[in-house]
Amino acid sequence: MAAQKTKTGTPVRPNMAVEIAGLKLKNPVMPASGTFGYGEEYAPYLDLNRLGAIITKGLSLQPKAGNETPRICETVSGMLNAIGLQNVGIEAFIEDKMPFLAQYDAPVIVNFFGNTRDEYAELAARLDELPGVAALEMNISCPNVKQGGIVFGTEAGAAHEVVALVRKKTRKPLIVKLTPNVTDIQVTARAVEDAGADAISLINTLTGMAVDVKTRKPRIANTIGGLSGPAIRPIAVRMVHQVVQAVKVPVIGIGGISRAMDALEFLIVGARAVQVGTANFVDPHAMATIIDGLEEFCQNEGITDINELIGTLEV
Amino acid sequence: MAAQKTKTGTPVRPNMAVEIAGLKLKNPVMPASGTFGYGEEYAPYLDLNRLGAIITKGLSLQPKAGNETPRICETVSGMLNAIGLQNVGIEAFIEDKMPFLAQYDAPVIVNFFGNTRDEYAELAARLDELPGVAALEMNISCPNVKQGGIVFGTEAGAAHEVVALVRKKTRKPLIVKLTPNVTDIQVTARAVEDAGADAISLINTLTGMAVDVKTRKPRIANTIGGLSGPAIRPIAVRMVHQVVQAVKVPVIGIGGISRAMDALEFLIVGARAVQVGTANFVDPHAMATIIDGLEEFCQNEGITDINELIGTLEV
Amino acid sequence: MKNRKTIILSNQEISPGYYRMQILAPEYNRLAKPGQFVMFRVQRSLPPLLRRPFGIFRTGYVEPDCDGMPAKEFIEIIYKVVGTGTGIMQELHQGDRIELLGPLGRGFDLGDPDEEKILVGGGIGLVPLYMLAEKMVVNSNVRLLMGGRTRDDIITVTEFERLGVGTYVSTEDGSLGEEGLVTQVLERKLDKYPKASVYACGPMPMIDAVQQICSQRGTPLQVSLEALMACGVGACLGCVVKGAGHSADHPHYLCTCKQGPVFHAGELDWSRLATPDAECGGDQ
Amino acid sequence: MKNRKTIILSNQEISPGYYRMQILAPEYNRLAKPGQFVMFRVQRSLPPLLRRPFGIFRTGYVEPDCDGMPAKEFIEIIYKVVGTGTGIMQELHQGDRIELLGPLGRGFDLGDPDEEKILVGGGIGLVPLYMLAEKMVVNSNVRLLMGGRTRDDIITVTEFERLGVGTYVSTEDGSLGEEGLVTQVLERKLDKYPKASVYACGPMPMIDAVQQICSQRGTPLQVSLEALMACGVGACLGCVVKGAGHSADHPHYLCTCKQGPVFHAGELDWSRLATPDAECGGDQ
Ligand SMILES: Cc1cc2nc3c(=O)[nH]c(=O)nc-3n(C[C@H](O)[C@H](O)[C@H](O)COP(=O)(O)OP(=O)(O)OC[C@H]3O[C@@H](n4cnc5c(N)ncnc54)[C@H](O)[C@@H]3O)c2cc1C
Ligand SMILES: Cc1cc2nc3c(=O)[nH]c(=O)nc-3n(C[C@H](O)[C@H](O)[C@H](O)COP(=O)(O)OP(=O)(O)OC[C@H]3O[C@@H](n4cnc5c(N)ncnc54)[C@H](O)[C@@H]3O)c2cc1C
Ligand SMILES: Cc1cc2nc3c(=O)[nH]c(=O)nc-3n(C[C@H](O)[C@H](O)[C@H](O)COP(=O)(O)O)c2cc1C
Ligand SMILES: Cc1cc2nc3c(=O)[nH]c(=O)nc-3n(C[C@H](O)[C@H](O)[C@H](O)COP(=O)(O)O)c2cc1C
Ligand code: FES
Ligand code: FES
Repeated sequence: MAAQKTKTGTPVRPNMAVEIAGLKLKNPVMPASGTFGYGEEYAPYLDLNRLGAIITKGLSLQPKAGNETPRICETVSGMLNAIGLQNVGIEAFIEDKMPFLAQYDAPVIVNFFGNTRDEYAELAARLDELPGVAALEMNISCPNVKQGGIVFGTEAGAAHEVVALVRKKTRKPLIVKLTPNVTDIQVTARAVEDAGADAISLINTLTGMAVDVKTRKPRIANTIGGLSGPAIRPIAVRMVHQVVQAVKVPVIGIGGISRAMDALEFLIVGARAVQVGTANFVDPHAMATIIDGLEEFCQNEGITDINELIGTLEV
Repeated sequence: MAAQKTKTGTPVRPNMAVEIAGLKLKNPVMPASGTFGYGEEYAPYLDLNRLGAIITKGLSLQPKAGNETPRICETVSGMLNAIGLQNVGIEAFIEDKMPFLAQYDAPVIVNFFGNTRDEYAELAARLDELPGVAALEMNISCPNVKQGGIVFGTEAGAAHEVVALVRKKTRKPLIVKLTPNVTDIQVTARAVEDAGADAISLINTLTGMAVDVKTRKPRIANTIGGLSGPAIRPIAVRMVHQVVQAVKVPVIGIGGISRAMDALEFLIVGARAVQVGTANFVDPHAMATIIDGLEEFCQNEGITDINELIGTLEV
Repeated sequence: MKNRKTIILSNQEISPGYYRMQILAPEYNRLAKPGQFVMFRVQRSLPPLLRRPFGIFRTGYVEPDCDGMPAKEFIEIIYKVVGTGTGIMQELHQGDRIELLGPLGRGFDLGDPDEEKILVGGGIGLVPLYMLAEKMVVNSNVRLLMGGRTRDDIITVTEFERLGVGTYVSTEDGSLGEEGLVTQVLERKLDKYPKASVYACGPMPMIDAVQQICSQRGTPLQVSLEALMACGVGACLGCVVKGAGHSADHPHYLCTCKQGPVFHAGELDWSRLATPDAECGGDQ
Repeated sequence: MKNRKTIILSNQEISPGYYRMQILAPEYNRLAKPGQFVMFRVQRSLPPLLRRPFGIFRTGYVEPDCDGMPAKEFIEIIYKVVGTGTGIMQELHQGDRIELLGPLGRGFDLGDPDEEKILVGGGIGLVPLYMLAEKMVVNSNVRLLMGGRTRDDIITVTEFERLGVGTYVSTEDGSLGEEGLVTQVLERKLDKYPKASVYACGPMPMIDAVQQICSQRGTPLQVSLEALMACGVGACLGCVVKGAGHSADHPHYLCTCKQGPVFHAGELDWSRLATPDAECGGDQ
């Protein structure tokens, strides 16, 4: 297919805007939580106004110390991390981080978590009040300390309950971020949709481990960490494909996206938007390059609106 | 640590033999099912007698056609496959493949599967009679066609039942091979141990998917395939680590092993042996190189028996 | 059939996007048969993970570095840059270390001497025909019909001419030789030499068209096929094609790597009917 | 602070296992401060996935290729081959394309002019001290105590001498300079110059020992630390060290990449107490 041309012969710029749960994004590309700090860290390298949205590091009520070091290690085409969700806590976030983010017109999505249902609920209520917060992304890959440490997101019942509770506390768009460490991702996806999620994002990291054979110690202090990066992309694409078929709410694809081509895989299987994680570390300019690449792809394929591309997988 | 020396100063060759459920292996390295054909394909490149054991392509009662093509594609540091368990069936296996394998002194382990409990049981009974078969490896990553296609290995109850049934049909060492596509690998591991498995091998492939963004089609005909290769190793190491802690039976580690260093990670977390899959495609000599590398590592570290290394993770 | 660690002797662009690589390869002069291939591994760097298959264009000798030393045997491959692997290959230099598994697969059946031979090559599909022509010209009339999209896709034709092969070039855009498809030329040649045997390699639509022409006329045909390959030795079953008589109940698959890549047309199921099969885990 | 696509000007082994690489780097002469680092990306090949951090050894200019063109600014890094990334780096050549993020982090505090300055470098830890010495020699007495396991680990000492720095070499095996640890030399020098400030970079056990010596004597100390890094810009929180006053209840972590890599000794929690924390998913 030839690109659409205006009368003067220059290609029409395709519409890149997408909408997720009432949230208008100028394009479908945003950072994945925890890989972009609070935005300011990457501001010297990337015009944050170019992003579809800004997603911040996972936030909790209280500041959180995080894990012992080493916290990261590289694996084949991926990395393990066990940061331990170190973060400044809601108060310092409001005071120190929000003013910076308020300068940009990209909507700010706050990723948050708790270790009990009440913590989730309380934090959601706090975030709901903040005018600078456009939407919430709820990380349910956390152990429920009141239930023997079982991760909320690995048990559909627990996931439903905590999402339903949070839903009552906020009218802002609520994105629930799923953990991939489950037997059937469609089951958790349906549970959180049913509990009132406005959108679903996935995948969070896959649990993994690496050993230093010389010292015979795990290569990260926490023994087990979260695997991210290009290595996990096929698993992420599969899960997004499955979730798109299981739910009606929009889906945001995450996992190993480094190039426009990678983002396209997710859009084609039906993701309405994508998040870029580990690739930011490799190339601080990655998201801008991906946005440009998506636009170029649309032009080359004669697509005038990127929404036309979404969910066009031919099986 | 300095290598142990004999009086003449030459290093003592370490003991490399390990035992799994009564099966003596001259070393802990064997091929992963489906990546080594029936042994004969690699005989021109590798002395099969060097291997700890030979594991054959997944076998069913009847010959199986397998899936449409394309059946494979490369992903970042991995590959997807959906061969569809194409195999010659038990009769042709006995007639055409067994005589070749009988020439070698490496024990032959037959990997097998079924689509119903009865198929598993019948095939196990047939294999039990064959003197050339040293042990059975049971692949439970197959859909149970009588139960809505739910994969046996993803449901602890179903896994327990089918393993218990097979257990009754054979007194040969029974290795049960687990699928990693589950929430809690310890649960399935305990279920199959409880049902009578003599050993557990893992991981089978992770389900994944890749899309050709130009044609908008899945890159393999079956849409979803199994991800293998170096990319999955951190997930495999983590799961083997968890299973070793959950069961008493010996564990065989599989997943992304290409080098001695990789095999060592699995041994250190507690695997008694390892299987090498995708790496055979990359280098038909890979297993010999890994065996040599393990021996060299033991010598350099002053380890006189590789069993001393197993399970020495320091957490 | 061996896996050799070896080095590159040269690697040059011979037409836009097409490269010719000479690789040190002892014993290949004796072992390699026309139509066979090698699995090529770019060492050290991980992408690509898997080896890539390439037809053997020809084998030969280079002068020894010093009198009294044996001459060095090499093979040549010709490749088109299409993706990750070939993208990396084009940047390799003389002396770079690589690995070569081969020669692999079943080559061409040379057919009866004195028979007319028509070789049909589409683009890069010409590669396995050179050694075939080399052997055939000794006792047969050999014609090469060479097709491509543009003149850039027409490679090494003069080398075939030097062997004494009659060459006929056609391009889709008419930029070299006759304008049109190579199959048009084939029909004319078969009109003229109805007893000829045909040997074809090229893109699948071309192979398909050639098969139809030959089956209508009862012309003996051998084709060299491509498939995605992981192992190259018959172990992974990734590269299968359906054999004649294939059905879901009586599956008859042939490995392109082991039973091929060259097949007699009659061995294959040209209808390529779909036989969807229950998915099953492990290999999935 | 920019990410630049640039090229390598030279890459040479200067001692067994140690390489010195010159990289085209506009603006670094103005921007780079002693003690800062760059995140280095080997392009094209995927392993390593992440960038690798390297201290800036020095900045400089090369002659322009042609009269009338501006001189080219470069930086030099010196690296020791220890693993995947540095293994690939040693094979890079002049003209190879790479990417450079930097200059990053907080550099050294130059201290008061006229004060005695003692720099302590262990092995490759000497790298960030060169630019520091360059700046300091202008108005202070600067001594470099340089330690290593063997003579192979003692690099670029003559270059420090050329700056006018007094150099004192010690090796553990006595193969060059004094036999023993660099900390022995440090104690002697501090006996002699009790008012000196110390600037140290090297392996952690050395840094630890230096800190103990300095804290006993009340000697001002700045250290340059290493940590595993993913982003280099303060975003991933992978590279943290515990700050002074850190406790589980009042966590006080500092990013080595952003608040470091150079710290005043007093900023850090030298007890390095463990603060195990509930694991939590997402970042795990
Ligand atoms: C027996 C055989 C002989 C061959 N001989 C030659 C030859 O002489 N010269 C030559 O240029 N090419 C030849 N090919 C094709 C060659 O193997 C592929 O072009 C090459 O593997 C592409 O690798 P890549 O990493 O550059 O492409 P990728 O990045 O892997 O893929 C790019 C494109 O190439 C296709 N492709 C990838 N692998 C193969 C494959 N194994 N077979 C066919 N298509 C593939 C993909 O589907 C995709 O469309 C042969 C293939 C076979 C099976
Ligand atoms: C601020 C800073 C400045 C540095 N400056 C220099 C320098 O000037 N010259 C130099 O040779 N090295 C320097 N290093 C260390 C250098 O970054 C590592 O040696 C390098 O990243 C190893 O990469 P690799 O892929 O070869 O090793 P890998 O294969 O990744 O690992 C091999 C070994 O190196 C260790 N290692 C890996 N990454 C790091 C890291 N980021 N920091 C410390 N150790 C690591 C691993 O734990 C492992 O033991 C610096 C590190 C930091 C944080
Ligand atoms: C260092 C690091 C920190 C992360 N922190 C968080 C977090 O705080 N909250 C969260 O929901 N996900 C977190 N993630 C997961 C990512 O948002 C993302 O889901 C995952 O990395 C997969 O995407 P990628 O392959 O593009 O990195 C983190 C990932 C990394 C690598
Ligand atoms: C082409 C291919 C075919 C496979 N066939 C089987 C099979 O028949 N039975 C089985 O249990 N596992 C099968 N597997 C899974 C492997 O045995 C192994 O568990 C998996 O590939 C992970 O190991 P690796 O990363 O070393 O390849 C297959 C894997 C591949 C790549
Ligand atoms: S490529 Fe593996 S069987 Fe042909
Ligand atoms: S390396 Fe990422 S925060 Fe320092």
